[in-house]
Amino acid sequence: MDLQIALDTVWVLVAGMLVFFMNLGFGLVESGFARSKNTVNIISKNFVVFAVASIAFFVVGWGLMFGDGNGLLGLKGLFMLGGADNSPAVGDAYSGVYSAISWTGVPLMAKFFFQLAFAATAATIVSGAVAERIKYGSFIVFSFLLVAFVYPVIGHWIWGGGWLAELGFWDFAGSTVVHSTGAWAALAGVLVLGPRIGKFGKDGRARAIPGHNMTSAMTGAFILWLGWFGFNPGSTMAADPGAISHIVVTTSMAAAAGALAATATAWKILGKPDLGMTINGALGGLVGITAGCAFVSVGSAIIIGAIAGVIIVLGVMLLDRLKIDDPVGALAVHGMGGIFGTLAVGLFAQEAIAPGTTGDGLLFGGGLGLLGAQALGVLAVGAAVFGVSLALWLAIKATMGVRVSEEEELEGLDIGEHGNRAYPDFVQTETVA
Amino acid sequence: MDLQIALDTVWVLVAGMLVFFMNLGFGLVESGFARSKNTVNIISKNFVVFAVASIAFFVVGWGLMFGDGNGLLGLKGLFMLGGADNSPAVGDAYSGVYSAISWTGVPLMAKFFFQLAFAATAATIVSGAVAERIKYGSFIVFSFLLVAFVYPVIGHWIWGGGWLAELGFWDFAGSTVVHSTGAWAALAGVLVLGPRIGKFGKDGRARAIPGHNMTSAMTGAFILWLGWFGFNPGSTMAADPGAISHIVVTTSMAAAAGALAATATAWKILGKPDLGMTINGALGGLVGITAGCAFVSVGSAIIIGAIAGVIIVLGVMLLDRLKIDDPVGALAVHGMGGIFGTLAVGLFAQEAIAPGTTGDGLLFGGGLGLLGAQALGVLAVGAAVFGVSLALWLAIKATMGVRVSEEEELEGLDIGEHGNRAYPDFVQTETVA
Amino acid sequence: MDLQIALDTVWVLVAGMLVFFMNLGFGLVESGFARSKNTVNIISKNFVVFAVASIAFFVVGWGLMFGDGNGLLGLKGLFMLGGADNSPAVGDAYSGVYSAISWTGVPLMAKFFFQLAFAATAATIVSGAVAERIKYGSFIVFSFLLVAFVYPVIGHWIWGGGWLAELGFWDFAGSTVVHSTGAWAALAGVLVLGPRIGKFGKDGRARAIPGHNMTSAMTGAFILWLGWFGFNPGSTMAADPGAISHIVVTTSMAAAAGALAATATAWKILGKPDLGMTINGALGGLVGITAGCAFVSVGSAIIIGAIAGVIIVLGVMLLDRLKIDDPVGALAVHGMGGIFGTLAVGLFAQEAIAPGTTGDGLLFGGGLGLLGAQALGVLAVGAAVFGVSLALWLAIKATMGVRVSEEEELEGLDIGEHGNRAYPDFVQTETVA
Amino acid sequence: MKKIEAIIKPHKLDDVKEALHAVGVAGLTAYEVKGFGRQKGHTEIYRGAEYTVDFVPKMKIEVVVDDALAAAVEDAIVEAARSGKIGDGKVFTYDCDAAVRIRTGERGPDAL
Amino acid sequence: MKKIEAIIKPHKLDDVKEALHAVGVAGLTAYEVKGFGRQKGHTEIYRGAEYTVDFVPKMKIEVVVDDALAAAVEDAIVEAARSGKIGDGKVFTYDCDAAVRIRTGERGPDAL
Amino acid sequence: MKKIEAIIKPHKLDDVKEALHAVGVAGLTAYEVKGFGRQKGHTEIYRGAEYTVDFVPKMKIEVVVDDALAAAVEDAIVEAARSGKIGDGKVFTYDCDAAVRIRTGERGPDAL
Ligand SMILES: Nc1ncnc2c1ncn2[C@@H]1O[C@H](COP(=O)(O)OP(=O)(O)O)[C@@H](O)[C@H]1O
Ligand SMILES: Nc1ncnc2c1ncn2[C@@H]1O[C@H](COP(=O)(O)OP(=O)(O)O)[C@@H](O)[C@H]1O
Ligand SMILES: Nc1ncnc2c1ncn2[C@@H]1O[C@H](COP(=O)(O)OP(=O)(O)O)[C@@H](O)[C@H]1O
Repeated sequence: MDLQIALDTVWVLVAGMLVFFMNLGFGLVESGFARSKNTVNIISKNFVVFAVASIAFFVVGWGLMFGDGNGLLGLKGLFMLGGADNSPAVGDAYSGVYSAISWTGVPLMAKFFFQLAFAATAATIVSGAVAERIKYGSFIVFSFLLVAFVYPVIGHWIWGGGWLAELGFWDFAGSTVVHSTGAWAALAGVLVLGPRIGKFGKDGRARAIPGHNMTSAMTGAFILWLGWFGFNPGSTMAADPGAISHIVVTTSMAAAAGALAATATAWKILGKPDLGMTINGALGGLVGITAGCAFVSVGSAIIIGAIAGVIIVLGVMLLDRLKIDDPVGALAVHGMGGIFGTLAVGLFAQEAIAPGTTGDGLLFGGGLGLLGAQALGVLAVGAAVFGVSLALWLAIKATMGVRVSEEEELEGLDIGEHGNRAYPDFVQTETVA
Repeated sequence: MDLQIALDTVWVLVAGMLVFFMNLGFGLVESGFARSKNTVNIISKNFVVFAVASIAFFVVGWGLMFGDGNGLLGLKGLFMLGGADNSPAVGDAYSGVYSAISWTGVPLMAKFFFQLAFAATAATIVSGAVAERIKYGSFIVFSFLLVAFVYPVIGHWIWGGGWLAELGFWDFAGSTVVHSTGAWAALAGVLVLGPRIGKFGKDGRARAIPGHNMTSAMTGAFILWLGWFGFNPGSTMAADPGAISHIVVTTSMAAAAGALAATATAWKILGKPDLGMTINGALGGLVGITAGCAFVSVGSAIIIGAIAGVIIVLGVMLLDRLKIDDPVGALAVHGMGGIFGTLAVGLFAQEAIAPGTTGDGLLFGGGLGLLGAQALGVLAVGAAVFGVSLALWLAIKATMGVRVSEEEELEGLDIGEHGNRAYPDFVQTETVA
Repeated sequence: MDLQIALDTVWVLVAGMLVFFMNLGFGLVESGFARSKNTVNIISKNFVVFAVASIAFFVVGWGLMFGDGNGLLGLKGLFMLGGADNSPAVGDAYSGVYSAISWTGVPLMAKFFFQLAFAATAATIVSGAVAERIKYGSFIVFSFLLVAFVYPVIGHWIWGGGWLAELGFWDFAGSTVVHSTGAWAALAGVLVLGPRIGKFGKDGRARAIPGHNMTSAMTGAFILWLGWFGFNPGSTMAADPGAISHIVVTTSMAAAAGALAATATAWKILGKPDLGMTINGALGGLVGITAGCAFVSVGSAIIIGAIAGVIIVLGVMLLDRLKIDDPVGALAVHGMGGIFGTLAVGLFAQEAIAPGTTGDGLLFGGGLGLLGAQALGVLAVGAAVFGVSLALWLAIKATMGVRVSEEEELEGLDIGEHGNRAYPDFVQTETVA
Repeated sequence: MKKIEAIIKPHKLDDVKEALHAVGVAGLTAYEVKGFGRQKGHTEIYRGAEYTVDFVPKMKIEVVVDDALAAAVEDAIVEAARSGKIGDGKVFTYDCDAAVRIRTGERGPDAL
Repeated sequence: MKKIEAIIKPHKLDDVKEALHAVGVAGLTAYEVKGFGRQKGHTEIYRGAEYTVDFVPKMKIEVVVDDALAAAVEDAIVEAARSGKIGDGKVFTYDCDAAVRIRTGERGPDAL
Repeated sequence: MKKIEAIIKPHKLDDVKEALHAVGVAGLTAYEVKGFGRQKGHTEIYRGAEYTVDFVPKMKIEVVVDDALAAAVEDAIVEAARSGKIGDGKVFTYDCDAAVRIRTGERGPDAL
């Protein structure tokens, strides 16, 4: 019994460490996909965002998400993990104010650490989309608000026993809770900021602004893939051998399929196997499988990953058409990938794989019920996060400002915001604007 | 009992994740050791190869390797992990078609994930040796064939209950199964491709073509060393405390000894402690201890690692003499290191360390029997993998072509194959041709 | 029972692997903070130092540290782990010569691996402070001596049942044993070497010598943060769910607070949120919480981390004033951070958090006793390590020399010491001297 | 022939290249330089220490043209590169004695 | 004295250096430049968007020589740098008024 | 006007810049070059194979000045850049026909 707790705790902590490590993955993908003159700014954002999220989630986020309350938000034990809690007791033995997460038999601190790592991920997603033009201070403020208030409320709806969970909405590891939430918040920011100087030519067509370091991007992508082995199988929050083995394989196969499908799609459409698309495709596959990793078969996981890979390539190109400037593809990967992944549960889930959870999805004879609940969740979360984020971004814009000056943007944010350069020993050049 | 399964599963999955992470290590070492104009190509190869291997091993590789069959290959449950299997049952309780790997009490998916990570490693090894001149598409095709057919058949001989296992050939974690196999396949590719333009001067002497990023190479080397803590101790496929602790230490000490021996050898021969040799030496030590990590003492591990380190330095220089152009030293590290490591079992194994396995090696009074079996395995695997790979490479050459045009090679494969550049913001120069 | 051993072993080994991985973190932070012309030298030092430490600790370090002996040093089982030992037996069941570490029920090899990773860390700390001017060979010799003799003796005093442990000095995971020891040894080296050419202007004021790669530095910092999840919670050397969960959270929150406090301090004093300070601040928070991670509350951890973050910023600037040239901030982070962290135990410890260990610190009503013991330990270790290290450095200087020639320093150590360049394909420039 | 050298702001390179193309220039050579002049550099911070970077990144363009074209080239560059802010740069003109196209051996204006 | 500037393909640098050495040139200076001319750049792709890179990497060589050597230097460069393919580059010649060797203060041809 | 080009050791750039400032030069342009000359390169090792790097890193400085200032500039550079060791570099002087300040259109010495 005690040993079970110890083993579950080791598993949850190791998984949480891997999710923590994803911050480095995001930092490297995002900075690699941006120009060298903005590198210090981007990696500063990605480094400090975990620190900001740690404080925000500790101070009030955790309580709002997991505190006992109503269908909308947590109300008890709000501040600083301060509520009563006798974890690792579970079931009837549990007495405390964080009952929504009392199903896992690990100590409160292990729960907090694992969930903190998730909360920080949502904020990190925003970082990439708003890169190369946002003020450092403004990003920090938005991140704090996102992790303190927005993310936990959404999280409460789905993982904190809130109204979406009640309605039969399933999101195993967070295609919606984490990835779509991050992407909707990012989209609001991107619209408030506008595109980077030079992104759209005089003719209105999107121009490529090549990232400065593909080695960084590749390194980050592998680290993210590794981190997802904490993200998805860790969401069991217990060392259930069958479940975690299954989820490791669905997760990895979806990533593989996403990478290959995106590569093939890019090769076909663009004439070359564009590395940026391969990377985005793998990440798209990972985001896509996140909601359903525990509910679908390995074969379905491969199909989900492959479709996500295609969606990401088309999505990146579509956003360019729509003049929405996302330097790293975060909106396609986490937004479109997250939406598709959430809906995919409604299509591919199988009762036999995780008995007593989702039931069968549409393609396995389960009818439209599950798919409907998934779609409702996608819409509700999208509307709520986008609306609130837009309001927050506009408020920040009105008070402290959100975008750096044109001159600073041309010279690079590294000098302007930080007084640093990332690579002072190298002679540099400018490809675009 | 159940808890044992859970713990074993956590261990095997974590180890598998570490082995997965080695893909990043290889990607960084290999791209770091090559020129900046070929970086996108190399990291694309190393990124996509795990995806390709995932599909190949899922579709048929696993079945050929572990399916019940004859001494040469698996015949049951060939496709898509589709055979009967009641893992985690073991011993008499096991009923299914993958009996060769029924000794470990973890779920089938955990077995698959761990073995997949190994299979992908073999393909990754090839990537480095053929770098800077191979067509992207041709590499993908070869990798698929290697992981779908060649690797699993060799694996069956040794780990799938095949004829070499029957003969008393021991390869604990794959000096031969993984590393030599990768290296023989690479050697065939290297010979079919020929050396890079500029590698051998008009006088016929080898010219150095310095790698573009020693930071990448060092990072990759540390990641590989870390990954080997999954590779070797994970090959227990069970959380046996004595064995895994022992193997962690033999593995690490061999790497340390390899790094130091190679550094000293290079310092002596070349006059300077060449970093590339230090790195190759550490990796050589790791490859060298892979076969015997569970069978030899810590003291023997240090000796094995040191000898491997010396071999790698001499091996790299010898291949240059032989006009065999391997940009990253993969043939020396994985080929020579793998052969030596396999033979080292026949010299240094001690019955007392893993009772009931290898028995004593030659140096511990066990006579020539074990060494003979090891040598036979080395020869058989070398002949088979080299022969089949040569045929595959020649077939690819005849159909889709294998080497990029001279013009493309001079300009760099990044533009030609991918239309990308790895570092567009930096002013670059060419050291060699 | 057996399962407990297996689980503890898995935990200790995984934690040890994370600590091993910190070598990469140090390598990247240190090389990123130095100039490109010295990159090969720095990463060579950081790569080879783990190998050197492995041999040194195996040959005699382990025995000196954990062998039964007197209050000053171990005397039994000195060489090559060669003493009697029936681990994983604990308590009365233990019989052997390494009784000081017989409280943890894992195999001897697991103990060795974990402790080796710690020992190597101390040497790695030195590497950064002496960078950009030290001879490669001299650094190797010093590292060997440090890990073979100096570190283990200090370790014996505190973790080997020596006189400081007797006096009630507490250092859970090594703020003093590892970090301060490394920093004092580094300080002696820095003083013997003198500052880099160009560090102090004709007016005597410190000049900035910007590091060449902030991407490396950020990557290294995240890897170190991850590694600390092995360093601190792993120091339980048992999978105690409550303790390890608590320690993961105190560790991470201190790092977060350190990063934020340092960023804010730099922003206030310097006018810009200097990334180098953010990174040093996070590391300072980690070093600061290392001694007390198991003994203080999460709230206290945040305060400790924040204070450490401020100390690091002021410390870096103070050392510049004192004309002590430490290219990477190691003296501030590990020295000042380590001292503060050790003293913080005397202030913030709470009996309730780890009953039966430290008792309450000054701020929790425990009086001055604990603080006094901590202060005594800080002084004793500082005096001993600094004194002995100074003697060793001077001896090395007198025999093989310690600093490269002025010409070599100007050209860069990469060519001079290694005959290599880190980035030959890039056009480079010099910011300073 | 004349050689015209211009030092311009880096992000003006594309505009200048197009302007030159428009007046009939068939080839040019460009490279990154560091400029020191009225436009001041900036102060950077590095781990607590400030330092001044006096040089600002500039792009240098070189184009050799027939005497007849020289004035038009000068004007085209000045117009395309001007932002009106300090640091816009300079155009310098020199005599060029001889030109050879390596590929064909053509000499003089034909080589351009 | 004459200053001879050549823009060549980067991988020809070694050959040109050796050819110059052979005709008696004791020193030269080289650097990376971007060339625009008849040799077209290429199209790159980046995350779905295409863009044209008009400039191709070239190496520029500068060598100041005694008038008497100028013609030989020109010829040596042309010969060593020629591949016959478009983009082989140009050689330009200018007058040089004065030269000083910093180390010794020697002036004129002696400084070279 | 005169154009003065100097090839110097990279770490002398700051000293030269200050010396030029002292004699009244308001602007200059600098860039990284590779030099080949009496100062030999060095041998490098890479994974077991040796190779010679013939070129050594140098900094090149260009400054256009009024004829009257040319001699002073030459001297200032020579003095500031001299270490007395081989490879200190060269100073070359050329005629410059015309100069324009892009921002204002000023021409001749006023443009400098
Ligand atoms: N006398 C000069 N010789 C060579 N280059 C010069 C000279 N003066 C200025 N420059 C170059 O022109 C650039 C712009 O000059 P600057 O004085 O900053 O502004 P402006 O062009 O508006 O007068 C400088 O950065 C430098 O590269
Ligand atoms: N008028 C010019 N002035 C300066 N550089 C030129 C000029 N024309 C060409 N160049 C340089 O010469 C290189 C080669 O010229 P290009 O027209 O491509 O081919 P080719 O040398 O075969 O005629 C160009 O890339 C450019 O760097
Ligand atoms: N004839 C030349 N033309 C152009 N640059 C030259 C010439 N001779 C030398 N240089 C440059 O001057 C630098 C220094 O010359 P070098 O012969 O090494 O030493 P020194 O300046 O002491 O005579 C060389 O590296 C090269 O860049």
